[in-house]
Amino acid sequence: MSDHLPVLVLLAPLFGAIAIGLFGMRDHRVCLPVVLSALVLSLCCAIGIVLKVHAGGTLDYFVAGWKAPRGIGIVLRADAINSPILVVIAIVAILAAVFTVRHAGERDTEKTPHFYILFLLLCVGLFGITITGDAFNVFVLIEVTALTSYGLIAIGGSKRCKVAAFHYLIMGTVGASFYLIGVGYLYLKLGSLNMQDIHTILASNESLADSRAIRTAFVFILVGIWTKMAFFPLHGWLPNAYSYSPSGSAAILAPLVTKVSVYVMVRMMVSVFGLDHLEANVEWGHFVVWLAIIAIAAGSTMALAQREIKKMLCCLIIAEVGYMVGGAWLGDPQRWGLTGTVYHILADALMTSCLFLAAGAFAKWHGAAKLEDLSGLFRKMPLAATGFVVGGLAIIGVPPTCGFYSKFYLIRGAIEAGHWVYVAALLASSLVNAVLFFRIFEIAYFGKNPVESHGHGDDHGHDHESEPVVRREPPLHALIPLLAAAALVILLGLCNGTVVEFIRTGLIETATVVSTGR
Amino acid sequence: MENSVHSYLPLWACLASLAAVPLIVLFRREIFLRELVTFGAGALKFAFVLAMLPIILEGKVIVLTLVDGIGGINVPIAFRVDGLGMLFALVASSLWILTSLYAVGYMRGLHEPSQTRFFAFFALSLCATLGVAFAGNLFTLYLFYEMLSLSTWPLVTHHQDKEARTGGRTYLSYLLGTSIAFALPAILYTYVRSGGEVAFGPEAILAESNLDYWPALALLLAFAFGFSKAGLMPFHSWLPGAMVAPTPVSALLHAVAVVKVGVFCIIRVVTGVFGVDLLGRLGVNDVLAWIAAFTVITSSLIALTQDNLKRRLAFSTIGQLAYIVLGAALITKLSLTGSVLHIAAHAVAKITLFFCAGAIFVATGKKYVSQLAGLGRTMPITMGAFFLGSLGVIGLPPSLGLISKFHLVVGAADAGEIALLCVFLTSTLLNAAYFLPLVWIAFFPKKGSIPAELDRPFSWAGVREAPWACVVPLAITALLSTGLFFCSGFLQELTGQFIKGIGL
Amino acid sequence: MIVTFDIIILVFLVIAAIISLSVKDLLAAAMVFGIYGFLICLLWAEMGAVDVAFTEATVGAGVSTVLIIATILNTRRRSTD
Amino acid sequence: MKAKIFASIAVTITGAILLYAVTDFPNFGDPRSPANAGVEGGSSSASLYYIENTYRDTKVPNLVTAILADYRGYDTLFETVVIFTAGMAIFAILRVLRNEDAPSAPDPESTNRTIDGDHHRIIVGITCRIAVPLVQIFALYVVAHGHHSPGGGFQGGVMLGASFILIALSGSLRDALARFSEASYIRLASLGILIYAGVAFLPLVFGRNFVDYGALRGLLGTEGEEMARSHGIFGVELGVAFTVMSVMFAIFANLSTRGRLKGGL
Amino acid sequence: MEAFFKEAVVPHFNFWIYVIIMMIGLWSVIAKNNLIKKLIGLSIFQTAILLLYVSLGVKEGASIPIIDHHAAERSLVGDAGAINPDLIANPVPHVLMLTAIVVGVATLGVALALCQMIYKDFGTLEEDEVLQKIKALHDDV
Repeated sequence: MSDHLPVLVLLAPLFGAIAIGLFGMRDHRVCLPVVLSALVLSLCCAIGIVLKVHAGGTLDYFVAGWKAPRGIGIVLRADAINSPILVVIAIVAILAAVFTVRHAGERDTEKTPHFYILFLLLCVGLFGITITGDAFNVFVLIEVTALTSYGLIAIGGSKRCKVAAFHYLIMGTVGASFYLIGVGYLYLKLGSLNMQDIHTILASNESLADSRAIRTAFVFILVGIWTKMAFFPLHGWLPNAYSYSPSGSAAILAPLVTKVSVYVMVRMMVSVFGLDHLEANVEWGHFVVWLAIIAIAAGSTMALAQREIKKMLCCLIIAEVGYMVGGAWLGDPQRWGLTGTVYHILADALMTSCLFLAAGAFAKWHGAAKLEDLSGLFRKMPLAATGFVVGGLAIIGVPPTCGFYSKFYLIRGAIEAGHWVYVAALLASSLVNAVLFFRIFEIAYFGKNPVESHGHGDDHGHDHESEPVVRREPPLHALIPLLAAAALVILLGLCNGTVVEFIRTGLIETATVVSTGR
Repeated sequence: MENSVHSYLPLWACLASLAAVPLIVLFRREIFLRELVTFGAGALKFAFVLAMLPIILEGKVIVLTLVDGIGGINVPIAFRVDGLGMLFALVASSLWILTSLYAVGYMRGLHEPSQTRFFAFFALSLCATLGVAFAGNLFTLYLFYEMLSLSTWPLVTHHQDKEARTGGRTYLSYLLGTSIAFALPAILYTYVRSGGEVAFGPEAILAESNLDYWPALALLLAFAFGFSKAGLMPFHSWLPGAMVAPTPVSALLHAVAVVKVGVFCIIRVVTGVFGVDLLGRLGVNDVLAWIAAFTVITSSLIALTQDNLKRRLAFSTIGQLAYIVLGAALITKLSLTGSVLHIAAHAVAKITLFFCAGAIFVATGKKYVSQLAGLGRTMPITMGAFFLGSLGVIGLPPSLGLISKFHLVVGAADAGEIALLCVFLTSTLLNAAYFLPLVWIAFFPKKGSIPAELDRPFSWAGVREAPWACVVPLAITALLSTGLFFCSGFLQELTGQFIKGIGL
Repeated sequence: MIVTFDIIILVFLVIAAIISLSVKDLLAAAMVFGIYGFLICLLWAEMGAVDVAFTEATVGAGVSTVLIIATILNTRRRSTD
Repeated sequence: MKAKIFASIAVTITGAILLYAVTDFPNFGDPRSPANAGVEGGSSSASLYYIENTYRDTKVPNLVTAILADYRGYDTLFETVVIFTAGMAIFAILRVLRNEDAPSAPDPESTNRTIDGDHHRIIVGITCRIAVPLVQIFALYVVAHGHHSPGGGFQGGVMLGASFILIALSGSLRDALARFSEASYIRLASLGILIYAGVAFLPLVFGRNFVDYGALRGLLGTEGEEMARSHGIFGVELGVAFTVMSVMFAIFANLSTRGRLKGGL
Repeated sequence: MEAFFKEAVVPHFNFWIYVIIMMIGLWSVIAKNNLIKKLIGLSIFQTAILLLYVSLGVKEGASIPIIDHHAAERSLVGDAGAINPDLIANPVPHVLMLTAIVVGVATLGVALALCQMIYKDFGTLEEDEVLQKIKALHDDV
């Protein structure tokens, strides 16, 4: 069975969803075990893929067995770039699933099975996007992801989430359609949908690669994916969609959907259009990096203006997307920027997961939607607050969390590419993040209105203890994923060397594909 | 080429206090056990550090790579213990035990809240301090540096009132802000410039790179201001702000751990990143030296005007730190020796002074210099220790401060910087000016300047000292400061090993 | 494929699209949208894409229109634009 | 107004880029264009391969069906999943499970709550009652005959769904739901995907790749792998038809009653 | 002008129309105020993409992509001339567009469901009014 890991990784949640559809409607207790077992199975498969890729390089899986000629069937392709992302998707999904126990749909518990079906199908879509090697297949799976997202966002009870979902739907559909147009242009000029095939043709035919239609295709694919990942001028849907959705949905949507879109962009750059080709057109890269700088600045500025926790986190996502897009386009010869981007996909998924789990827990068990509501958090739920602190430190980029290392690789790439403004933007955004999070920590630690400073006399501190401090952590099913995410954030940081080494084998391998393609 | 030994001792020394954190939290209800854990961890830590001492004294270097780097891409978390790190670790870990004792007395004496958190973060910050001391490369250094900033924040803001919030805000925004804005880019630039090499070794990281004057200057200043724990002006104002912390915190962290980490980092940067040769060739160290000199004089002048005792001590600290930086910036053998020794000398002297300030506050609730008149009669041990401590800071015999200052002054002369020599001497006078009168009126108050009931001849019956747990540590540190004057041999040897290691 | 036929349908297609988007009565817009669906279905058939034409006839012209009408009847028929 | 200006700018830019590319296109209807015949340097064109070899590989004359369910069967699986997802998402969004919220105030403009305004539906009702079985039979034919003529699971499934919609439109939704209840359409939709995924998964049991129906030769007792593929395609189409039928009806039922499944248009 | 028309427009007539239809759709998605109108625009936008794909698979004078049994059987015995690829339309775009149509109707269904919910909550389907009412919600909180 181990040959079939690339397809099993997404079949597990698919069959899980079917099982819930068949048996879960009547007895809701079936849902959670099914979800967890399906996702754990996926996790095992994903780890298996990583191990196989580590041992034997890129893994091709020919669906329906159509191997030759290339491009008649659909091929799944696991390499060193996407296999770690599969693992992270599975992990984040498991954490979010555990978190949603007992408050899946929040409004109607009767909709629990539907929530979990959408949840699992979302995972199917994400796994599928990550592992596929076919440009059109990406579109279909993007739509699976998108439709499930709309459902997961709008399943909540609030009035605003419906409008947010509607806007997301419009933007998302237009984005996906743009992607489809791009793929259509590629097909029109090259007659192929297989990514590797397209890459070979483009690499061997310079004039074709520079033709107007192919350039337009690239532009449309990029704009489409940028819409999906909420890259700055196209970010409009994101803040509302993720902040008004139920916590359980946000815990899986916010960390994964944008990151997987970033991955699609990286995939398009690396194994469709080819890095050599992009590096030959430096001015494109510079232009996109400038856009990314604007995105970082805008995301950070917007985050400063927010008074709600989730909205602030959403604005941070926008800034983080800016990091990743910029890093991918730096075009430094050693590809450190790209390495940093891929590593940041992993890191940011975990960090965002940690933060959104925490925000969800605070909203549910502390009643905190706004920053001011967090006062007294450290006393009430110290462990949950610790998890949040770790997530925050990671976003700021404090070692040894993974956020530090991803920034480090990105900055290294920028320095080698000589893009000093990008470096400055990254550091400035780190500082803004520091301000943002320490503002929260301060509120959580001191309370909303700290007592007037009293002389350091003998009666010191008694007024604190006079008000009884009730320590009430969130229940275990919320606390464990949160702390696990926090631990993973640190673990990924500590293991950054191994992970990055692994990713780089992928990037170098694709480079060799180019040379054999010629 | 370098005589290195592989050993896990530095790791254990770091982990000793880290492991204490969960135990402290676990025993939050059993106060006695909790404090026992603190002492136990302190003793263990000290033992580990002591165990390394003979190895270092033999002229060897302990290295340990924790998270291994593959293919030289990533940056491992690595330890490397040399003379400098050893000396700093020795100072920090030994003084932690004393501070713990003092803290128990102080916190109990004032019925401070949240003592568990206090001790837990105290232990954590010590772990970070030793991590900095033993850091084997720039990234490990930065990691523990940030960890120290963050873990001391709850200590500084311990009282959780408005004043603490303001102080904490200043504290963190200066430390974190400068480290992200200056130190991190500097590290990254170094990393890129050196071709991915950031490990400290016998050879300086940038020794081979042909930096020009201006980039080198920018890099040096970025490091110097980025490690703003060293308190170089204009990034010094976090230090007085952080004095809102309980006194044990001020004592250990702001006389020993935090600020010394700052200067330690700068010495590391000067010797380990740039290397004496490169700096000497480019001459950028002069700029750093003059910034330090400016800080020395200015902070001493400000200290003269401060009435709050802890603030006066804080500004004195800023000045003394600048001594160390100045010594390092002169890059002569003698001045560096003085610089390193001054870490130890100032640590024991200043911690004594802080302990005294705290003890006075615990016993009498007084915190202003103007209130101290006649206190020598009721608190003779404390004020005696204060006197010894101030001798150490000023650099008068018998104290370790004399030895270190002597080296610094001679080093300045050696470097031919007569102007800087004058700075040292002027500042010594200023030091004397802000400490000695204080001691004088404490013991010999002017007639009528103090309440009548205090104005009587000294007798042991009138003594109202702070709790013994406060007094014993300060007596010990005062004696240490004096005693080390007589047996400073092993410190000088450690320093010598370090100087030899960097090839001077 | 017959070019004349092709061109005629395409022109009608554009007209249908414009009408469907400019009518203020949503029900009428939905009906014109249905017509648009049938026109495009014709176009597919004319271009040789029989399967697409079949699907478009059932889905695009049939079900989509019905769904839009169902929604309009459940909400409001008038629109400001 | 701002939206209109913005829209005009966006549309102009997009259109300009698209038209800029259009001039670079191969001529319309060119049989030798890259899409139709591949490019030099690439591997041989998939399109030509399909035209020349599909019948040999699968014994299915309708190329679209064969490609849809076999060569690109993986895509189609997710296409079915999209449909299923839409059904679930609409349920999650719209379905009212408690009778908590009072119906919103009747809108003066939409007083004509039913299409024909009144209850005299005899003619319509009877016509539809005659039409529905015919539609359903034709739909089954479309599903089954997809190998040889236009059609297949999607088209047939939509028609089957439409037949139930027709019942709901002509009579009332209650009649339609009596024949096809909520519990059963959700289950049938899941079952459809299960059939698809199951048929596609079976080859794994025989050690072959996903969707490789050729492996089912032994199981189906066919002569060669080609016929096994042909049968596999049929199985898959059946699954698609189930899902599409159920979901189409589900969407209509929910949309027409604002998720209450009571009343109807 | 005429040369341009002959070279750029006539051979690509379908593609020109596709761009026009798509722009009509896109414009109304952005500019229309009514949500249902937006959705109709979105559907038109999507059909324009179908038009692109199907157009690029068209072959002048070719037949539908269903193989005549006899020709197919002949091709199995190696009669090379039995199937002339130039005479059979390219099936790949058709396959892709079947998927796209289905995706389109699925999206439309979900969007209409959202519209109904928005109407239930806000009593209107005009975007500006909805946004105003949302702002009012903000003020309440």
